[in-house]
Amino acid sequence: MAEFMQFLLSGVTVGAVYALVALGFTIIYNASDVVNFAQGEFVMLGGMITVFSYQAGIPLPLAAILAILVTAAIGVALNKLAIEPARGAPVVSLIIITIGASIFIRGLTQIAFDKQLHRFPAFSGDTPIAIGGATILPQSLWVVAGALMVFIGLWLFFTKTLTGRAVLATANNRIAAQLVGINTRYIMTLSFALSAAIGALAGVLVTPITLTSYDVGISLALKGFAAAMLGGMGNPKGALVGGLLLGVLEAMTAGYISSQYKDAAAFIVILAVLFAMPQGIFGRKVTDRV
Amino acid sequence: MLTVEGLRSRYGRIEVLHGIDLEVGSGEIVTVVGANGAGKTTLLRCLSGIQPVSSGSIVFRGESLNSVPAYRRPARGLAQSPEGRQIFTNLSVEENLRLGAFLFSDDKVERDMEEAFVMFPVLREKRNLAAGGLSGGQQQMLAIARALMARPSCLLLDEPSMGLAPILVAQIFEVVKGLRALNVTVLLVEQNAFGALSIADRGYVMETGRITMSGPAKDLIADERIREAYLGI
Amino acid sequence: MTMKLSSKTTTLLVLTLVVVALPFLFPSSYYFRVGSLIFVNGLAVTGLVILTGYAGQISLGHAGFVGIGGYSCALAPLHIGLHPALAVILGAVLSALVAWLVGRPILRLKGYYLAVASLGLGALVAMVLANEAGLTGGPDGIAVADLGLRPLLKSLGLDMSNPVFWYAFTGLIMLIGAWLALNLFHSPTGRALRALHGSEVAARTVGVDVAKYKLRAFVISAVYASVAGSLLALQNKFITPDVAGYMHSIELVTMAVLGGAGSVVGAILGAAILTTLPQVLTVFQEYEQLVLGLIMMLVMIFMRDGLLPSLARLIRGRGE
Amino acid sequence: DIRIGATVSETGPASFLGDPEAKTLKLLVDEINAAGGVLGEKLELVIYDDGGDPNKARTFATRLVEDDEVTAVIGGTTTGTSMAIIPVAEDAEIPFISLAGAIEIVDPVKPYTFKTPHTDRMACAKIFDDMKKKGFTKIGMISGSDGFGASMHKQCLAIVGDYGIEVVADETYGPSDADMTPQLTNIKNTSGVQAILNPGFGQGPAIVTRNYAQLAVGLPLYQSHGVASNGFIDLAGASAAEGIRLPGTALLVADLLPENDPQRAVVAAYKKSFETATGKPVSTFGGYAHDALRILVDAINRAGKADPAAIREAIEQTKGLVGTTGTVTMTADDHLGLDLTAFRMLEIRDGSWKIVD
Amino acid sequence: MSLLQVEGLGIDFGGLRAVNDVSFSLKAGEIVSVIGPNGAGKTTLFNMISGVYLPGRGRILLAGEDVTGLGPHLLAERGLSRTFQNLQIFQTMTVLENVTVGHHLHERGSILADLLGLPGSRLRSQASEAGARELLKRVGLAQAAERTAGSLSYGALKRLEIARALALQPRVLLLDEPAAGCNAVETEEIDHLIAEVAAEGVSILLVEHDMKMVMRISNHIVVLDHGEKIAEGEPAAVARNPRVIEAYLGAQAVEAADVDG
Ligand SMILES: Nc1ncnc2c1ncn2[C@@H]1O[C@H](COP(=O)(O)OP(=O)(O)OP(=O)(O)O)[C@@H](O)[C@H]1O
Ligand SMILES: Nc1ncnc2c1ncn2[C@@H]1O[C@H](COP(=O)(O)OP(=O)(O)OP(=O)(O)O)[C@@H](O)[C@H]1O
Ligand SMILES: [Mg+2]
Ligand SMILES: [Mg+2]
Repeated sequence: MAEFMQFLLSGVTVGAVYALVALGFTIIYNASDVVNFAQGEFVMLGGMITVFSYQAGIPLPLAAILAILVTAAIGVALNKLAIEPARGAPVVSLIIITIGASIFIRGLTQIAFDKQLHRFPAFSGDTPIAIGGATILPQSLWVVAGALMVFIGLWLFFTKTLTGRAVLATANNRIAAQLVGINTRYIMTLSFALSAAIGALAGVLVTPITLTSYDVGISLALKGFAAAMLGGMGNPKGALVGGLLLGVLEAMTAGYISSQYKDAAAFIVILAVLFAMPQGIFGRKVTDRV
Repeated sequence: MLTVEGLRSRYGRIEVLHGIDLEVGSGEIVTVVGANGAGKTTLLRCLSGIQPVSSGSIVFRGESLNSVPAYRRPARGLAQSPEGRQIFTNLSVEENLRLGAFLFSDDKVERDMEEAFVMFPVLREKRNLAAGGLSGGQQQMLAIARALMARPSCLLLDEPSMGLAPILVAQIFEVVKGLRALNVTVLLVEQNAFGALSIADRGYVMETGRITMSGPAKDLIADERIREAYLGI
Repeated sequence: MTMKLSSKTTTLLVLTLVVVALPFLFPSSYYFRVGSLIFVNGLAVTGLVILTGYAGQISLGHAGFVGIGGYSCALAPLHIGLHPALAVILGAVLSALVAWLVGRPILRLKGYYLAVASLGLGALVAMVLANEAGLTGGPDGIAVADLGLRPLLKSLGLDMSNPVFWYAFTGLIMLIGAWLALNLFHSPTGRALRALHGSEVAARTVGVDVAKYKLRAFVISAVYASVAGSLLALQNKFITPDVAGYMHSIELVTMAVLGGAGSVVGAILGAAILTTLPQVLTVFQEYEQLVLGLIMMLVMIFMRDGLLPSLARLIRGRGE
Repeated sequence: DIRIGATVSETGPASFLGDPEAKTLKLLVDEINAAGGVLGEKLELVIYDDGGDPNKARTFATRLVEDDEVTAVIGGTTTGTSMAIIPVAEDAEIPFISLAGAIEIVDPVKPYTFKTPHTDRMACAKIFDDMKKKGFTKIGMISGSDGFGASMHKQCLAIVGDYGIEVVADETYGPSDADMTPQLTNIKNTSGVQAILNPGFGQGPAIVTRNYAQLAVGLPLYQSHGVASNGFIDLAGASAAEGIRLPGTALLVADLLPENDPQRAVVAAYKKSFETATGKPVSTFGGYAHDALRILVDAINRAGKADPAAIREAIEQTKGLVGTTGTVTMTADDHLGLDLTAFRMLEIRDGSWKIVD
Repeated sequence: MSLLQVEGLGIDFGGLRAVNDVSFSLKAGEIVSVIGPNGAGKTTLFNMISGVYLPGRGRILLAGEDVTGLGPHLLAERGLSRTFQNLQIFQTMTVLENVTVGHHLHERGSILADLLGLPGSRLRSQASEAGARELLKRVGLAQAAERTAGSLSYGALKRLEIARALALQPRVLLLDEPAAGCNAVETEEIDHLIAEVAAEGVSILLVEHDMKMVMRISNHIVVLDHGEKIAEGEPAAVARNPRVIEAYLGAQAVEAADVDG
């Protein structure tokens, strides 16, 4: 039982990390149908900028806020300098731009900072909290709380605000969006800023657990992407559930079956779920009448 | 109200509008008729700003629209019900209508929506369904209703009667006629030339990117050439 | 009137000419090595053109088939004593089989869902290759037997250095691959693939068995990737599970899109650029990644449909 | 000029290793040139970043040999890249000194291939020696699934029986995993486990160490030489890392070496120049590159000419060369030239390293 | 014997009975029109008959064979072809290729022949292309053959779809609002085309809101409302049916039709 509890807590910890990354994908995806492959880099930047500001003597909370703001600005720059000039390009081309951007940001980070691993102290210390015979680090609770908060925020944004609906409209039909008076460029800029900020927040929250370095973005983005697709791309609920599910799945496989094939098990489950639900768990089925 | 002079537009390297001159007075209903591929849709797209203009000018209420981006034009009073309907298929019918009134956040939005539902009762039935699931004609109604939600002073309609049942076609033309009373200017592109000319004040005939004829709607309906080429009479 | 060559023949002639003429510009045999890498990647990406460019199905797991092809050449001679040349065929058959088995369910998915499923498929292959160390040598890789074709040619009086031989050999295979893909484009099958790309419903209503044709494209592209993997392994005489990893898959897709998805020559151009770029960018030293990312972005911003279609448009525009 | 080539993984998953290697090579070449070069000629270093990709490594090796026409090649940060370079070097008959751990690189011996790091097997031996001394007979292993972890895992399993030790729990984790508590829970719950060994590099071992503290496993924890750098203690946290043992090189404990230790002067000098030049702490991996270049320069000096065949001959006769990893003495059938004495068993106490053997 | 027979066909979307208990039949060379208000279920009916949707209830018989639940490509093989209300064009292919694809069933050979570019494959392509050019001429798009389909105007695309559907050489042709986006003169051209095709023995099932056209060319009319069949019969009789007038035609339209009739 304690064993199961430990696997579960481990899964939730890791799953919350995936969920945070997956949530970051939703806004840009919802605004443009583009899966931003540089999302992992936003997470990395959040961690790295905090690390280096903190090392430079800035108090940790301030360093974190700085990191989020700078990353959001980088997100805006990415949109203004690379996505917007390519307006009208096919979605695949935009995806390649984001891949190029991720390589670029990685290259920049390794020069601006370094290639070492880093971390900064956990927000509430490292004393494990015991739950049902198992333990969890306080920082994991921060990550879980962060994921929940971002989820609620996004959910409200997309269902309750007109701007949120304008974001959806922009991806659904950009021309029609302009025809009703939506400034689609502004929507894109906003989306990149928010996505980048969410990514950076993820980076700030997870770095004490996962550590950070200039190249952690790739694997985080990959897992986040898989989680988002498992849950249903574009739906905040999907991102949250997909992330947690993936995390728990990996932990249970590692615990009960084989740690060597835990990633394999995760992918097999993703495949199985998609075969049964081709739109992911919460993805909406697009109705296209003929 | 709306003055177009020497308007040229191209897709890639192929020019499809070769200098269009056109005028729509305040509160007027003006219709453009023409064969498939004449460039009617392209003209409307230029007016609403989603199609680049290569030369010529568009003046709306005394101001040039040439450098006004598409998304600013609704705020100036220009709304379009586009060809192919272009509704937000993933959003609900109600969300589509609300987005039509994207620029407004007052109580009138609710009243406008109510009016739209009165005009097209099906939309009320389907208000919470994804617009992509609507039938073709229902989508067309939604596109028109959405354009009206923007409280336009000038409405651009691209084949509004397409795909609508006869009973509704008649209704649409009534609605357009009714707009005159509200002092809304209408530029109407229609394949149902007879219907369109019957309610319009003036009309233009377009052939392969040029205006070849224009005049009061009554005269055009009576014109032998037009009867033969467009009305099939 | 002058005889008008079909665009397919012209394309093939130009490609062949480039492959044959380039060596005259090579100052050292290192360039042959780079050339053969371009050809190997070009071959794999040509397969992707059939799947993605023609049929519109995204795969982020194609490196998995590269891995299957490569490891067949490493393992079959080692464990069952198969001749490496036959191992290439075994790999191709194996890849085709895997593609055929998993293709149907996977290809029911669309867009990003297909992308993630194929990514999972590729990842599974890479994981097996890395984890089953006893069989595959594990993450550090395994040596690959010699193809033995060069000694054979030598005994026939044709003595080529290693890089030159591989340049010629991979070049030939890539040309054959390009020829097949170009044939396909204007054939009934090619049209059916492009049709289902445009509209699945419409394709079905004109009688295209969409599931079957998608599967065909998937299997064919898997064979392309597999052969490319075999050639890579045989040439390097060494292989690691990295060739099956998703980074490699993404690289292949990037090549296809960069050059202009949908066009064989574009894909080969894309392969040429992404293969040479790291070699050229070494002058930037630690700024290499930075510049690589920048170039990728710039190409896609200014040539949104990919290099080749954009260049073609530019040239045609001049012509007028 | 004497041109030497290098291809290392400055970026990619092994950049943790390759980065200090590249920095070291550049630094040392500058130092040597400042001091007058070799045989009166300047050393010219041509260095490429293969990103850890064996395919690229092979291409760069070809380029070094065919295009840049170097007289020797250093590099291959990982076993995979090294194995890809070997055929090129052997074909072209250019001496090649690898910086990777696997024993396959020099066993069987290939005429032109050498390497500087201890083999993984030696690291295992050193650890099992220590475990045996402490009387452990049943251990659990948790290994990284990357090349480094997998290779060491394999080597350790191959020799563990010789020490009367049994691996009763065997777990792995991926290179970018964020939580290893399930694996550690399983090891902890395996009956009879007396100690845990964690071969790996990068963030994995740091996370394992933190999870190990979180779960209060309470068994002795052994790490590998893959984490032998000061950064590790910071990443894992001094309190979590307390009591960890691992086989390290002299470099890590330069200040603690006895006055009469033959390596003391060498490691102190390297540490000083690396740390002043880069502002980063030295790592074992940079030390591998240091030794490779020293061996090469020593061989060129002895050969008296920059001729590949002559250099190869000379490298094979390296005798008593003091490097950061140990004292190197090569022979025709030993292209590594190190023995177990080069490793020192270190323990983390109060946030710093102590020599315990 | 009827070529196409629909028996008690129905389907639900969520709680909505989009089509319910619809039966009718279609003889060779006959033109049957399905009319009804927007949302009556006409397109949905087409989707079921052509295999795009799986019917929830009822049977479809094609030349006596029960084809309920068969996929569109299998129905195509049995001689059923259609156009779409919401255009389904192969946007990036040329106009000619769009129609050539319509010949797919007649040009199937081994994929190996296609890969190797064997003469057989080329000959099949050439035959299809020749056929396609003929059809383009018939719908008045011969000039646009080499253009990218995506660059055509709406009305032209509608005609392109008809040409593509004809390329199958169908026995039964389903046309969903073929004249939408065409003016009166263009509509008449389509009229003639349909009549011509029917005269060749092809059965045509037509959905169209242009009453002039429907009245002119239909042999038989089926009227749907809210998914149910509310009337059926000769054009003239249907046009006078009060239920039809109330639900669909409206008083004015009847007058107009009478005037022209
Ligand atoms: N996206 C496009 N690319 C290239 N050419 C186009 C494009 N859209 C339209 N055209 C061409 O521009 C011309 C005008 O088309 P437009 O759609 O404006 O005609 P229209 O008068 O609206 O016709 P319809 O009555 O059929 O809707 C046509 O020749 C058409 O082929
Ligand atoms: N996929 C779907 N999901 C939800 N509702 C649907 C779907 N398809 C059709 N419907 C509903 O079924 C009803 C019938 O639609 P259908 O498209 O068949 O009408 P139609 O008779 O073709 O109308 P129109 O003349 O406007 O084209 C409509 O109310 C529509 O909203
Ligand atoms: Mg139009
Ligand atoms: Mg319909």
